[in-house]
Amino acid sequence: MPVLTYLEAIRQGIWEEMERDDSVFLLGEDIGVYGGAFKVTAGMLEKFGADRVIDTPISESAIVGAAVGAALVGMRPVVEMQFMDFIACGFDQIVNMAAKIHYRWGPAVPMVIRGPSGAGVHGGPYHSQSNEMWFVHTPGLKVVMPSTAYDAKGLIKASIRDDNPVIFYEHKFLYRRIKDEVPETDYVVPLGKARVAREGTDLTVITYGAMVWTAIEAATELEKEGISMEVVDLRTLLPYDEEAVLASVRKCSKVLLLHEDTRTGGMAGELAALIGEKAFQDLDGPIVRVTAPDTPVPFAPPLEEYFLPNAKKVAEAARKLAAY
Amino acid sequence: MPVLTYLEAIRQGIWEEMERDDSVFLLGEDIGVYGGAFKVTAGMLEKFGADRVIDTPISESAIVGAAVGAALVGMRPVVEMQFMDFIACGFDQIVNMAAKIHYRWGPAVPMVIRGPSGAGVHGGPYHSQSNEMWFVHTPGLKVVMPSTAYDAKGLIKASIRDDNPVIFYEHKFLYRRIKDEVPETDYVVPLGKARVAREGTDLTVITYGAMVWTAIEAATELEKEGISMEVVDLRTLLPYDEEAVLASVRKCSKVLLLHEDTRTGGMAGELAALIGEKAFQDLDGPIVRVTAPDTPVPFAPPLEEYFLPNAKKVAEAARKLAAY
Amino acid sequence: MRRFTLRPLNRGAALKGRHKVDDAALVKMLYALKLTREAESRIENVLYRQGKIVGGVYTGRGQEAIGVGSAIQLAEGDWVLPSHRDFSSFFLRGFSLRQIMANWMARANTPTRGRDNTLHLGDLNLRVIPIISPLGDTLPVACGVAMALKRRGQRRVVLVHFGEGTTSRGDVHEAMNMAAVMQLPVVFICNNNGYAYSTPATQQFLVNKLSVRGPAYGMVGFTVDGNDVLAVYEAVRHAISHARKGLGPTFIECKTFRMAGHSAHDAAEYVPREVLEREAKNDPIPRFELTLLGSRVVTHQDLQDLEQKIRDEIDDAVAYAESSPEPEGSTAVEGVLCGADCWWKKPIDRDEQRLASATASRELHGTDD
Amino acid sequence: MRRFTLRPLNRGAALKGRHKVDDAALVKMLYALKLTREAESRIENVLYRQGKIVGGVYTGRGQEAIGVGSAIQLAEGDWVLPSHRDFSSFFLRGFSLRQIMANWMARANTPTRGRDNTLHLGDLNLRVIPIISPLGDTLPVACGVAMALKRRGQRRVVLVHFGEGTTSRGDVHEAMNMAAVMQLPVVFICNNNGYAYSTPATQQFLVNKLSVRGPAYGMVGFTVDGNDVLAVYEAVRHAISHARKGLGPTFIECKTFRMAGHSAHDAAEYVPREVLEREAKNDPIPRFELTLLGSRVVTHQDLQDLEQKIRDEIDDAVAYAESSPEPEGSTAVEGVLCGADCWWKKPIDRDEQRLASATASRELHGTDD
Ligand SMILES: Cc1ncc(C[n+]2csc(CCOP(=O)(O)OP(=O)(O)O)c2C)c(N)n1
Ligand SMILES: Cc1ncc(C[n+]2csc(CCOP(=O)(O)OP(=O)(O)O)c2C)c(N)n1
Ligand SMILES: [Mg+2]
Ligand SMILES: [Mg+2]
Repeated sequence: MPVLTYLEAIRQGIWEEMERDDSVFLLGEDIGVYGGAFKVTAGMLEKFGADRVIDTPISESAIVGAAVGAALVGMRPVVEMQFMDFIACGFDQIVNMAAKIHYRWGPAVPMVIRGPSGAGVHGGPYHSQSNEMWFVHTPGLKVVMPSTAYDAKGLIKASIRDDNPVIFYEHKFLYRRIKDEVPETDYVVPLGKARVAREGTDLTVITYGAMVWTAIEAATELEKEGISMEVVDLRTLLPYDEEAVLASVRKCSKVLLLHEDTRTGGMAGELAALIGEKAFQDLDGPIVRVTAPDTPVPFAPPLEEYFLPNAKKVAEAARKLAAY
Repeated sequence: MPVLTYLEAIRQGIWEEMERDDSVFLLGEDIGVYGGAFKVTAGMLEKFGADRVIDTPISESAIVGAAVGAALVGMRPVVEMQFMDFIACGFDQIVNMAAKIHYRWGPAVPMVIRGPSGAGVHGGPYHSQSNEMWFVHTPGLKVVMPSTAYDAKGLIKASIRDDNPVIFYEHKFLYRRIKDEVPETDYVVPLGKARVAREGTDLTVITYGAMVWTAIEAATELEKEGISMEVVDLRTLLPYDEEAVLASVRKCSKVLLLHEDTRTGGMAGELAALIGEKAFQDLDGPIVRVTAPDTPVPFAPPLEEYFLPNAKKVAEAARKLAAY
Repeated sequence: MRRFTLRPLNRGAALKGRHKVDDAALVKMLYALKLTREAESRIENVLYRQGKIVGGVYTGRGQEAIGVGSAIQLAEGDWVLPSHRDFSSFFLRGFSLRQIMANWMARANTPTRGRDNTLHLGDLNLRVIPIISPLGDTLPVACGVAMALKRRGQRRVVLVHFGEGTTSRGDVHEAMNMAAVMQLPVVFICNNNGYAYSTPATQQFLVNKLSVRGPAYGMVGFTVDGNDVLAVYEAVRHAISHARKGLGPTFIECKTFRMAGHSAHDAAEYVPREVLEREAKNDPIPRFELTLLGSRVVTHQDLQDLEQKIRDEIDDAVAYAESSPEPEGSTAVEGVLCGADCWWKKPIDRDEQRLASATASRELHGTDD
Repeated sequence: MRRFTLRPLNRGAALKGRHKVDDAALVKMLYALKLTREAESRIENVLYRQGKIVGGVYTGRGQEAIGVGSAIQLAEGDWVLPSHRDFSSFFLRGFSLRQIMANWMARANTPTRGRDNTLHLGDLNLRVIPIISPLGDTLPVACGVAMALKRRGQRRVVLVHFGEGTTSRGDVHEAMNMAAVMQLPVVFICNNNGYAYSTPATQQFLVNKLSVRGPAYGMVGFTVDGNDVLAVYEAVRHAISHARKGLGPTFIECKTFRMAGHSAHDAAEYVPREVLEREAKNDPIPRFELTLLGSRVVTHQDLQDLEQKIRDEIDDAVAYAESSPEPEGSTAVEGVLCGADCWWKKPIDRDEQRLASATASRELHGTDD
């Protein structure tokens, strides 16, 4: 099987869907001639033409709104945000227009908004944000974040085929760092299904995105100390896989919630509530969060390093919890 | 002491701050001649002049951005959103500009964005939203929601005096329904401090905004059945009063988390994580959420009623939890 | 039937052509105008006061000619995104009065199933995409619809309506610029009714004619008398034909007046009395009646008959709405996501609507296009 | 010293006046131009390649005349909100080269304390409010600053810079409209450098001259040669004096060219070679040098001395930055909220900056204003 980077896997997934379904088209800034700031859409203009790979003005709100309009009349637009940080500029169209149409009057709104998010590359406060929770808290959307190349392809394809607006977070730190065997065949990874990224028994860490790798690194470290940590990769944040989360918590009885996003109001809270309500009896220890602190993402490497969760911090928290 | 409605208390608070501090001024749509869609700013144009009560074009993003600019040069702008639903149109300026300036390069950004939120008046999906969590998840902001007239005045005054951008949610259902004795003297209710709205011992419900009244109604009902339910009113959602939450949970050992906002990614999650981590040993039962379901706010009365938490739903959940 | 010749309404401007509208279309316009006025009056002045309307009431009193003069020209495959006061667009696109009325009463058998209010009514079959409250949000959506139509090589157009106050929103700018640079078949129809809630247009922008905004994006801009249904018709006709030829968007400012408060609870005391009195004389409906009477397209008897017919239709719609069921509370949680159980795919009562739609489009094909 | 007479640069347009700029100011402009070019070259071509710069690098190569021709005219109480390529504005407002350089290297002793990157440098004492990455966001902020200045009755102005691509953002529209309708003392300075990242201006908007956007809001709009520092000076001078008189905002489009990739990692292969070659001949710095040499304001020896001085200053700044400490990781969590422990209130190394500021403003007072 060919080995692809996370980025190439996304490209291949979009490419295949463009080939498969003529109603799929791309909208975004610098995605055509330039192939996108990170080159995710490289080659697509040449292959699919300017009709289907549309370079837009710098108008995030109109881009999202236009995607909604096109989706309403039967297209499947895929929007690129040059950085997910700028999704804030198209926010209203996402939460008020796209998310609510189906509920309000029925039509499907099949569209994807995708782009790079996350820190670790010294991008500073505006090229590093994790802002998935705004959308996890918006009924009517789906929110997806792959951690592997295999999933990246399977999830982008599933997202494009989905009949709802999907916010698809690509972690820029993984773009070229993560490689995987990725089948050339047509497969999807279903939305709403988590996966166990690593089996364990003593405690489980529920996470997603780049932090899956951090968790695995910590688990590998902990294994040497005789602590067996399971790693659950949510893959889809909305709707998230309650069953998989609860199953892992029931199995391990101790749970660590990990994300790169800031703490207050983060995904860990949502999971804590689920677990506190539905797996309370199964818990043998406190529900522990490992997250970024409540600050903007700082720029300078020492600051960013302090800000980001890493394997050391995860292992420390896990050791304490395991010993509880 | 004069009895004021929640709305009048807010008006009085703003009025007093305008009198006290010349740098306070108002920006918003229809707030001058008309006195605001809900008449919160009625009389202010006449009293303080068009220099300080500025009717703007329908430009939420520019309104917020302008408030930031004015705040940077020493003013204390108070922005009205005609409905908090439309804050989505000024979202980027709030989360990317206002919230991050102090962290990034130091200045104080003393400004308030206030307006009516919440459901219960058949306003439909766009005049009923509770969208506080977007901001609770944005480091650099403060988020406030009073439930009583007394607090409304004290909190709006504290918000205006605060050196940070404060998002101030007024619950429109309470505007004219809630009355209180409100001192004419100058007082503030400090941000970041919760209050026990009703003492209890068997379980506690942590909530805020209009749901405080729902909780009290349920508690009154439960009292007849011999169940003693404490009600904690958060008042400030960011930064929220961890100590007060934990104290009440420790005291009652059972906790119910209640909000009008939708469930996934709501405030209850954040509180569940705090409690699950820091009060795990004190818990004698699962952490239970009573919230609106994950849907837009529906319009028709039977739908809206089904959507909203009410005393009956709270009491039911509380009974189950008390019996656990 | 005699033909009625449109006056060239914007002398010297780009509106040079003359165009004939047949009597049937003229009568249909009058019908739509009067029906809109009467239905909205019933809603605001009767049903609302009786407590039968759920939520707030916004009407288009005084500006009905804009929706009528534009929607009447649409072919079946064209799209419209009405403003929050564009009752007539819904009607002319084929929504039944019954459904519209039922939605004002928050009933279950409407396109929103009681989930959304006022004129937030959409139907893909009728090619109407409803407004949402955040003003200006429909303009980018109109661009997206137009992109799709253009890509398919369909010579279809998209009309989008909005108020002068809405022009201050960033989305309006982004959409107009995008439509221009991509040469999309969109007609931007701005109703300048003098006020945005209590805010006069003079506090909204500094320009006298909003139509200057057109050239700022490289598109044609017109300012027309929005209280003259034929002036609107003529401007929109040019814009539609321009768009169908692939020549891109047009911006049309229709000067009009909001002959009511912002909503039913607003007495509009901020509007100077002289302005109200002056504008009362400029009511588009009597103006058009006089035109049609004067040119003998209709008689006084015709008008009386029409009024009776309209009253009957409204009575019927009100009765239908009042006897319609409210939605079941528990349906509130259905259909948030579109999936296997997608509520949209379940049949709802659309028969009437389809019928009306078919009729409307048949009639429309009578007009030159 | 001789006086240098500005050519009337935009014949027939609103720029009618002639204005004298004294030699000292002319030399200062040349100094700022050359320093900007040289410092940015060092950053992009040397330090970045050496891995000493943290994060991406955006420079203003080719468009330095816009920042210089405008910032040079500001009085101490005026404000500027530079674009992401406006190095010269920072320098002319009194930021020390050392601080700017230290920020490119993510050091602790900068106004951002290493928290933000590139030219996201702000200082209230120097009256510079930095850009944030979401393009266009500073324009509404500029309006708010202007509102406050206006309310205080101060005859101060606010300059805000942005690229032609940025004009597509809704915030730009909302701000320009607001500034016009409220008659705020803002000068909107758009640098049209032909590209927004890889997107040519022709795909950004359909108009030839962005200055038509001015009248669309009821404000004056100019298009000037942005590679002619004196043309920029003249247009901005008019706009500033207009604003100081309380006559409201002006929109100035400065036509220029981005003589580099979007950022250091972009080879800009999408720019046609002929365009690059043509534009290379239009470099604003040699043009201005020739002007000053021709009118004998400077000699070749002066230029050499100036270049040496600039190299020395940059060497000093680089050495300073390299020897500056990185921030302590744990400070990342400080000062999210402004409270008792507000980090802003703690002293940071501003002395140098103040000094520079005082010097700059003293020099500025030498120029006619
Ligand atoms: C983004 C946004 N801000 C504010 C409002 C509240 N609001 C509803 S209608 C209205 C006035 C609209 O004026 P205009 O666009 O002229 O339309 P008109 O009501 O006059 O038809 C306002 C401010 C809103 N719906 N959306
Ligand atoms: C809202 C937003 N969208 C996209 C970007 C990514 N981006 C950074 S610079 C740039 C091009 C800006 O073009 P222009 O305004 O012409 O300024 P220039 O870079 O040419 O000076 C883009 C698209 C951004 N920073 N903000
Ligand atoms: Mg209006
Ligand atoms: Mg540019």
